[in-house]
Amino acid sequence: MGEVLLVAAFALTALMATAVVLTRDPVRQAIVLSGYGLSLGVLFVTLQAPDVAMAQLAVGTVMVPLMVMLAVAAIRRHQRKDGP
Amino acid sequence: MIAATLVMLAGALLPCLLATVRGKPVDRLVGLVAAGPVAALVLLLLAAAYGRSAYLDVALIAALLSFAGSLVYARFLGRTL
Amino acid sequence: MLSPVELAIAVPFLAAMVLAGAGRWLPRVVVDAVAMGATLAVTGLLGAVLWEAVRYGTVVVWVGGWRPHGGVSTGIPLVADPFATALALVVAVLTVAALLFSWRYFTEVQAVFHTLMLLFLGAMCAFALTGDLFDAFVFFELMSAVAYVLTGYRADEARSVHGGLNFGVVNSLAAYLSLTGIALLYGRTGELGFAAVGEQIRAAGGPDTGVRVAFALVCTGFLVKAAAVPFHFWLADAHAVAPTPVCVLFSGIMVELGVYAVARTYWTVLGGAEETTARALAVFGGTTMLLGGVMCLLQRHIKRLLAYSTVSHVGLLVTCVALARADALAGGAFYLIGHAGVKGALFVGAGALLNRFETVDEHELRGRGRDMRVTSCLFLLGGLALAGLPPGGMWLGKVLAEHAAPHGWWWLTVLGVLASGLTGGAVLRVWLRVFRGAGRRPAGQAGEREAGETAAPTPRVPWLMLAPGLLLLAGGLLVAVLLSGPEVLRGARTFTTGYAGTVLHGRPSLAHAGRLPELWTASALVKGLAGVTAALAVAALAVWGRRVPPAARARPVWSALHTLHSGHVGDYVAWLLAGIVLFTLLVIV
Amino acid sequence: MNAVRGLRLCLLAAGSLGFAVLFTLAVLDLPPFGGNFHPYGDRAVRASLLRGTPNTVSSVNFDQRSLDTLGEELILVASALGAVVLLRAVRREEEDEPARHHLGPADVFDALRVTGYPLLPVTVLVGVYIVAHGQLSPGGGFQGGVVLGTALHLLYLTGDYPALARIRPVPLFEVGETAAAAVFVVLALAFAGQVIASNVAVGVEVGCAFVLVLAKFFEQALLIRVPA
Amino acid sequence: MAWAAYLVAGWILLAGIYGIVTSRNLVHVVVCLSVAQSATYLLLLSVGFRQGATAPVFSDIRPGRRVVDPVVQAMTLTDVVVGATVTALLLALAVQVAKRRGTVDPDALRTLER
Repeated sequence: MGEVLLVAAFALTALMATAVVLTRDPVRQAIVLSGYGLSLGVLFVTLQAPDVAMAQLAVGTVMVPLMVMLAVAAIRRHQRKDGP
Repeated sequence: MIAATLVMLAGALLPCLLATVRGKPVDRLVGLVAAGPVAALVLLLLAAAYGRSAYLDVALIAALLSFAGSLVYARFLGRTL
Repeated sequence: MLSPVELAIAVPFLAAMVLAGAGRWLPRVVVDAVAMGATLAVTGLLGAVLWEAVRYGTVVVWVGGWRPHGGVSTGIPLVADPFATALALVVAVLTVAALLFSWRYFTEVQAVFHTLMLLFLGAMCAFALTGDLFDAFVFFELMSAVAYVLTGYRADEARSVHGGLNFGVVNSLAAYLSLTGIALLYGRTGELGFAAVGEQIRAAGGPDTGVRVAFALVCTGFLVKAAAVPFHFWLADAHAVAPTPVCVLFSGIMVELGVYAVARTYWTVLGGAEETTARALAVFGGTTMLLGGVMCLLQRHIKRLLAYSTVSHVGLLVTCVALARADALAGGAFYLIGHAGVKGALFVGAGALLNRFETVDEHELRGRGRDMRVTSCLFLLGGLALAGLPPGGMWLGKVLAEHAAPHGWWWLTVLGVLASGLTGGAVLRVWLRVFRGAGRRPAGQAGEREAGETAAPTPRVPWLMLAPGLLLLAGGLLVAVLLSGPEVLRGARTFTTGYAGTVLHGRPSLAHAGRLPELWTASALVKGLAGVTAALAVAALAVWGRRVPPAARARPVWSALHTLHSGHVGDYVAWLLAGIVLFTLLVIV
Repeated sequence: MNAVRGLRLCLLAAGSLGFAVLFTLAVLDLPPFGGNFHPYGDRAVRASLLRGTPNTVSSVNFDQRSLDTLGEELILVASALGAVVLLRAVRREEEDEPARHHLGPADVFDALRVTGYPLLPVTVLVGVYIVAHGQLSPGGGFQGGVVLGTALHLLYLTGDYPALARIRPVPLFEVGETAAAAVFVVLALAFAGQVIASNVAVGVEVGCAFVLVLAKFFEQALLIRVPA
Repeated sequence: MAWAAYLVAGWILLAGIYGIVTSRNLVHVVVCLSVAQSATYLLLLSVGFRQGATAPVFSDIRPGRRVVDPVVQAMTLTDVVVGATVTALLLALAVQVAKRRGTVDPDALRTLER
């Protein structure tokens, strides 16, 4: 049973990682990235690494998304109006 | 207990996360907002399944911070920063 | 009580923290003094450690006192063998020169520049001295993170931040690939120390395919730092835009530390002298020598030109590692130190031009440097030294490498002359155009203006800026005379033998000194003069030889080369991946 | 342009294929997943229990391999400095006063504010707990430090930027960050084994560093503008 | 199938690299780089995993229980921090590229060579 859980957690993580890469718009990608962070947290606990899971959740839920969104906001302010 | 965790993982967390990978940003955000507490619940069940009360801290962090995390997007998708 | 080795790491970091915390309230002169004081202290400490290592053998310090029992430990060793310590000392000396150059002139944001330089110094020393694979990764990342910031330091210049971003993405990815290799090695051996991993692999009967792939992954991470072709794309983008004192460190030692790490991993993990690995390193080293030289000659942006010349010279260092012999490594050491001095001096010269004229475009500057006698001297002597003028360290290093090469390696001599001719020729061409006003003004659009690094252009270049250049140049030209050849050879032998025994079992490490081949022979001098002659010919052809038929016919090749160096981060990463596969294939098949 | 893109994709395809094969080869030579061969890990557990640190991960991080953690903390310092250098207002850019941006509570739903403000002290408490218990239970200076840094930004997320800017004097955080890092340099090299003290130093450092980095991002996103 | 866990790490690494190479947005590049890095977390923790063992935290269990490798966990922890900081630095550089060049599309950025 424990192995099934591991397989499920690995599969979920691989799926979400692929989804993050394939999402091209930064705003949408950031949301998927947050989801990926959650799935990594769950996987790390199933791999018996609560310390790492906690670090991943702490960084991945607020810090990195906030940085990405602030960067996107800053870039929008400066991008050329006629730009692509 | 592990079976219950598995059910939560496949039956609740997976759909929530799937919701984050499609649609407009707001639709995705709904999935993420739901996924936070579900992930905390999964972590809670895992702590029980492995019989380790030490793992509960992880669930605590997930529950606490995932709310703040969804606020990030709520702010940015709203009218102003 | 901390040992001198630990102090050499602690001092720059503590000084950096003082400047980072209190920098906004300290007057500029205090900031300069603290940074310089800390760097001089590190130089002194490392000098003492080097003396001890050369005299009594490798100094091994286990951080936190986690000494090994029965050949195993849970801690991290700092291994100060003569080579590692000498490299750290080169870092410290170059940092002194860089700080002198920027003394009171470099425009400032608080004390951030000095803090970053000190962090850079500490990170490179720790990287050179550590005896642990994962610790090497951590300090590699610290060194890289500081380097990205220093590259983008002039954040108001588009080229700076663009170059910094390319540098950051490529190097970070390389570090993660290295870490992947480290994880694979850990899975195989269950150990992280260089020595412990090597012992496990030897105990298991030598490396198999899995270990070789892991080794290749670790090495490609370091080869990206070393800018071996095709991992070299980031280097010119970063060097062309980084502030001058930073370039001195980048070209002089950071890139070379990548080669050092490859050599360290090669000897400790695989035991050195693997035929397949030697072939892989030789292929990459040779290609790097040639392409770097060609790209160097094609540039008109002087800092970019110097950056590509570094690529070419690193190729020879990689080839020295491929030769896998102590005398070749001794040659590599001479070459590295000679190059560090000469290239540092040339970047100082380029910085002097930039601060006076606000451009380093060769065509823009044509004839404008006539009254800059010292800078002119730097470029002339620097160009000749790059081409291998005896008794420079680069001449000696190349002679030793060629002497150590076995029969099938005739190409090394050919490439050696070519690389000398192209890189030295390019610098001599700059000297002719900028300082002698030679040749006609070539057609083509005007170069881009750049902001100088001083608050206002400096009509007379101050002595404090040029002095470090002169000292470095003198050092680079006199290495062969200043350093004792037998001791360098002894260092090389210590590097290649007995590492695990010294680190894990406390066995003495001192190899016997041995003798270098006779240097002042006619053939060695002829080799040096051949490089110089080639450089002079290339420079003369480039300036006066209009419409040389072969050059005109090859124009599509040049423009294709320019297109390849596109500044597109996706291209760079694609090349990185392909290069890794090629290198790994060469290592395992 | 298209030729270049084609070349790029070809390289990528060839590289990916080759890498997949080589990586699989390497992986097949590893011991199978979940195996029992962990000599270093076993030694680390024994050493940690001998030193009386129940959380062996903390013991490895702050005692046995403290040099790694030292490098990691300095990377954080470097990135905070990097944010200062890279995201400063340069030349003709102007920086607004934070107070001018009254993008205040009016734009956040009341429900969010009612839930968010009470969360602030709770989060601070949890952060302190995670730092303080780092040597006993999962967690430690890094995790707790990030939680503390996050707590501060709840003020912005549920309220307004001026409120955040008021309780975040940048020089003070700089001093706190570098002092904590300096303390950790000394602890890691000279007094390895002080796991509790190391946790506190790292906690302060990480919290301050993340606040500083985000402060610079906020300035770029909200305050700095290029006059037309 | 005992090696599948490692292969997942390889897949994620390649996915991240694919994202970087084909990206049209520098922010996307940086996020893909962090995905590629997360492959190293997976690989490290998988290498240190031990069947039927629990976390090496002896607060609520007795010494003597089978535990997984703490060294890889410490390494991964360091790696997570490094990843977050590198992401911050590269995002800062991307913001400045957008300001100086007016675009974040790598295809539209001019070459640095001349």
